[in-house]
Amino acid sequence: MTANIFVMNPTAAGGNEQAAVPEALDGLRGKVVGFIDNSKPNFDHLIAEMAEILESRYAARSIVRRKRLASIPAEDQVFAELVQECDLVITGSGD
Amino acid sequence: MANESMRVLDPIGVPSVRPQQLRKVLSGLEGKVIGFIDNGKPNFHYLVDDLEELLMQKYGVSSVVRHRKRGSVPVGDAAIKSMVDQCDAIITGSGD
Amino acid sequence: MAIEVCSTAFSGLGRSQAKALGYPDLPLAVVRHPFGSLSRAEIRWEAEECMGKIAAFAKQARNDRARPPGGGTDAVRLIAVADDAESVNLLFRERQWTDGLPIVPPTRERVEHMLSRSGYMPNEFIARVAPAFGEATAESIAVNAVMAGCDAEYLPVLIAAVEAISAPEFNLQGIQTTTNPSAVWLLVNGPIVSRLGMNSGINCLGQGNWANATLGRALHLVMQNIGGAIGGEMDRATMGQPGKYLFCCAENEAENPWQPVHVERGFSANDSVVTVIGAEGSLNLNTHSKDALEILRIFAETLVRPSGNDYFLCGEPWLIISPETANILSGEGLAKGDVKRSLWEQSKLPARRLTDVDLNLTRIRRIAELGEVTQDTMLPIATAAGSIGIVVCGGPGTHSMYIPSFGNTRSVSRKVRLNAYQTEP
Amino acid sequence: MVEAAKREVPALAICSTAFATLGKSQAKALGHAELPIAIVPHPFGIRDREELREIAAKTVDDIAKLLCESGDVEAFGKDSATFSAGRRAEQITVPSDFDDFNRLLMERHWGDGFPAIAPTPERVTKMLAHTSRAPDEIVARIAPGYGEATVERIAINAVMAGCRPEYLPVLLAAAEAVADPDFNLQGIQSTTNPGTVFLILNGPIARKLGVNSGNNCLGQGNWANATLGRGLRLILQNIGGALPGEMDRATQGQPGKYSFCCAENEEANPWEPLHVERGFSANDSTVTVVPPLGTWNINTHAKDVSDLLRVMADVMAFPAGSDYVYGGGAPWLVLSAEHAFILKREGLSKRDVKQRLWELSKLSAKRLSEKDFARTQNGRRAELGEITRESMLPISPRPECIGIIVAGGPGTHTVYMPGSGYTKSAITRKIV
Repeated sequence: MTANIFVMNPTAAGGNEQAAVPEALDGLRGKVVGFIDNSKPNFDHLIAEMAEILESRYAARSIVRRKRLASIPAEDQVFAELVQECDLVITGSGD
Repeated sequence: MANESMRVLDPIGVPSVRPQQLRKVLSGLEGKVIGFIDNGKPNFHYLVDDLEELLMQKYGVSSVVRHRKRGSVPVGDAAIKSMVDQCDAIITGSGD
Repeated sequence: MAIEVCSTAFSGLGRSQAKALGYPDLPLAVVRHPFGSLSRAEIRWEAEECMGKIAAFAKQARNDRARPPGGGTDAVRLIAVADDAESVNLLFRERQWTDGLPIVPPTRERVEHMLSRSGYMPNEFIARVAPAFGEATAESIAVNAVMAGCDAEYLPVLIAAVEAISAPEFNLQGIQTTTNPSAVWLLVNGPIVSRLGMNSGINCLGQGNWANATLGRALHLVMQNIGGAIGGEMDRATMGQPGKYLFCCAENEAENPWQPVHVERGFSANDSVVTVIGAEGSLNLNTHSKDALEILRIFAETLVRPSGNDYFLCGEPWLIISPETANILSGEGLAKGDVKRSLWEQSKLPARRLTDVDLNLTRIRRIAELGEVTQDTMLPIATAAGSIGIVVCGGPGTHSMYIPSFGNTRSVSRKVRLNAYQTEP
Repeated sequence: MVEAAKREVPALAICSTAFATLGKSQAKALGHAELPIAIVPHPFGIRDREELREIAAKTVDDIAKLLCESGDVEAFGKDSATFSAGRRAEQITVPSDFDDFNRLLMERHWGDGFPAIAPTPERVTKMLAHTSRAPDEIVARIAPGYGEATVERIAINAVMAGCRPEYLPVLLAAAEAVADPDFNLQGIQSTTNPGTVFLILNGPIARKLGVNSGNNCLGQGNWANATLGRGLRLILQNIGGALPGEMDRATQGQPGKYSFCCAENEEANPWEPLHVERGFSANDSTVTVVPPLGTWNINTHAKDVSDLLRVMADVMAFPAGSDYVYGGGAPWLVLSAEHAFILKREGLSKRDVKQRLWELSKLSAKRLSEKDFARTQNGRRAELGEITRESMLPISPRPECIGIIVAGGPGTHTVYMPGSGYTKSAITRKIV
C-alpha cells in the first residue's frame, strides 16, 4: 500500500468574479449594433454582409470600428464609443 | 527517510570495444612520409602548408601527402586506406 | 449586450477565455474556419447563417441563472494522491497541469522550502497572467517552480520573469493565444547568472543545465497553469515549437565586447535582470566570414524574409551573436549601435516580395508608422534601428542566431529582487 | 585519427582549443585515450597568414615529439568508465528521496536538467515487457561516443524521460534510425551547429499512443510527444556520450535539443502520408528522424499556389544556411493543413511541390561570403562540378530530398526547418 501525499494545485484562482451577461434584448428591430473588425482577411467582408443583412432584414442600424491589429486588444476608446452608441456589440476572433 | 536508498540501473552507454593500445610511434621523422587529412576548415590548408615546410626543413621529412575532407562528413574507407598505404604517419585536424 | 463571432478554430479560445474571465454565458456565433480563404459568395452564406444565430441570441432569455458561483479549479488547493511517481504524474497530466514531462510533486513542504529563502510572502500578489488572467502570487509561482524542478534559489528570477511577461507591452495575451509558434525566451543577466550556475556558453539554449532548463520550464508552466493557455484550448498554436517547453539562457557577459543587455537598458552591471522576448523560433546563422561588413550583409540578408511578423507588424527581432563573431565586429570598431543601424538599413524588405494578401495586411497594420505602403515601399524590420535586440551568447563557433519576434510584442526587462540572504557572496 | 590508428599507422590529431575536449573525449570514449593531440589556439580561421606561420612554428615541435615518443601510457586504462563490463546495465545504489536522486543526476550529468523518474529494475522490467527483443541485444551504437544502445539501456533512458512502457518500441526504432550512416549522427552531435533530432511518427501507433499531430504538436502539453522526444535526447546524451561542453560542441544549441517530436496529421493531409511516400504500407507504424538546425515560421495568408510556393522558397534561400554550403539532403517543411490544402486544390502532388520549391529556392552563389563560397566549392564540387559566382546553388542534391509532412491545427503557418547540411537523408524505420 502506498501512502497518500498532499500536493498543491498549480493553477490560480482566477480572481475574476463570475459576471452575469447583461440581459438579452427583445429583438433587433431599431437597435444599434456595433462591430469590431479584427482586421483579419475577409473579416471586413463578413461584417459588411452581416451589416447589410441587419439593416435590410432586421431593421437595425450598424456601426463598424476597425482594430489596427488582430492580436492586440482594441483601444479602450473604441470600446467606450461603441458601448455608448450601441445596444449590441459584436466582436470577432479567428481567421 | 533521507538516508534510504534504492537500486537503479546505470543509464550510461559504453562502447563494447575493449581499449587496445593503438598508439604507435616512429623512431624519428627523417625520410618519412607524413599524411595530412585537411578538415576543409578555413586556414587549415595554410597551417598544413607551413607545417609541411617546417617538417621537411627542420625534421627531414621526405614528403607530405594531403587529403582534403568535405566539411563534417567522415572520410571514406577508401581514402583512409590510400593514405595509410602511402604514409608513415597520419595527422588529422578538427576545429576552426 | 455583447456577442463574439469566432471561426470554428477559435471557438475553444473564445469559450475558455469568456469562462476564465467570468463570462461563461457570453454568446458565441461560430463561422467556418478558415474564412480568410472563402469566396465572397461563401462569405455571404456564412453571414446569413451567423446573423440568424445572433438574432436568436438577441431574443433568447437566459435560462441558466442558477449557475453556482466560482470556477472549479481554485476550489481545492490541496489534493491527496498516492505517494509514487506514476500516480502523481498521472494526476497532473490528466488535469492538464504539466507540459508532458515528469514533475516534482509540489508538496506543501517543498513549496514552503521554495518560498523560504525568497523574501516573498506566500500571498504576495505578483501579476495577472493572460489569457485567463489568473492571479500569480509568490506561492502559486512557487508551486510551478517546484514542479519544474527549480532549486529554491531560482525563485526570485522566476518571479521577476512573471512580472515581465505581464507588462502590457509584452502582450502575453497575443503570444499565448495566437496560431503563431510563439514562445517566451527568458534571458538572464548580471551576477545571479554565475550564482545559479546558469549556462551562457556552449549549448546554452540546449539541454544539460539545471538552472536554464528548470527556470525556462517553470515560466512556461506558469503561463499554462496560471495563465490558462492549454494547447488546443486557449493556446491556438498551429504547430508551436519546441521552445514552448522552455527557451532560456544567460548572456555570455565575459566574452561580450559590448555592453550587456541589462546595462544597455539602463540597469547597473551589478543588477541581476531578466528580459523576456516573444520568440517565433530560432534560425542558425552560420557564416565563416571574418570580414565585418560581409558578416553584416549576410546577417541582414538572412533577416529579410517575406513571411515574418517582424515585417507584417513591425516587430522586435533579436540576434544572438556568437562571441567569436561579436569580437570580429567589435574588432573592426563597430559599437552595438552601429551593428543595429547597419542591420536595420540593410534589412529593408521590398514590399513586392510579400504576397498580395500579406501586403494588404501589412498596409493596414503599418499605415500609422509608414503611411501608404505600395509595392515599391522598402519595409523596415522594426520602427527604429534601436529596436533590434542584440545579445552575445554561446561558446566557440561561427554560429549566430536570428530569433524572429511575434511582432506585436516588445521585450521587457525586470530587476530580480534579491534579499540580503541571497546577495551574500 | 582512430580510423588511421586502427590500421597500425602512427596517428595524431591537430585540434583547436575549442575542439580539444571533443577530440580527447571521443578518443577516450572509443577506448583510445592514449592517442595524441596537438593543440592550436582557437579560432585559427580568423588569423592572418603571419599568425598562422607562428602557430605552425610552435606546433611543429609538439607534432614531432608526439609522433616519436610513446607518451603517457599510464593514462591508458586508468578510467574504468571507458570499459564495457558487459552488455547488461549495472545496478547502482542511489538515494531514494526524489530530490536527492535528482541532485545526483545533476552531479553526474545524467540528464537534460529536468527531474527524471528513477530507472528502478521494476520500472525497466515493466517497460521491457513491451518488446520481444532480448534486453542485451545491441540496437545501435550511438555516436559520438559509440556507446552500445542495448534494448535495456534504451528502456532505462526511456523510464528516466517519463515514457510510458508502451512507448519503448518507438525509441528502439528511433535509435536504429539515428545510427544509419546516411544520417551522420556524429556530425549532428558534435558540431558547433545547433543540430538536434526531430522525431516524426506515422501510422496507427501515433493514434494508439496518443501522439499529438494537431494544435501545438511541436509545443508542450502532450505526454507522448514530450517524453518520446526527451527519451531520444537522453539516449543521445547518456548512451551517445554527447555531453554539452565535452563532445557536444554546439555554440548555442536550440530549445529543440530538449524534446522535438510530433506525429503527422494524416487525416488533414491531402496527400499520401510520409511513411507511404517512403515505401511503407499505410498500416505500418514508422518513426522518421530529421536533423533540423532550428525552426522558422512561414506565416503567410497567401491563397494562391504560386504566391505560396514563392514565399516558401524565398524563406528557404538564405546565405547563412548550412544546406547550400554543404549540400545536405534534409531541409524540411511542416505544412499546416491550410497551406497543404491550397497546394493540393490546384492539383499539385507532393512531388510537384518539392520540384517547384527546389527550383525556386536556388540561391545565387554571389550571395555567399568569400569563405563560405570557398567551402561550397570544396564541399559540393563532386555534386555540382565547378562552382562559380554565377552558379545557382540548389538547396539539396535532388528535389526529393526536401522533406514535407502535414501537421498542426488550424492556422496559416508552415514551419521551415533548415537541415544540417551534412546529413544525406532523413531516415525512416518501421516500429515493430
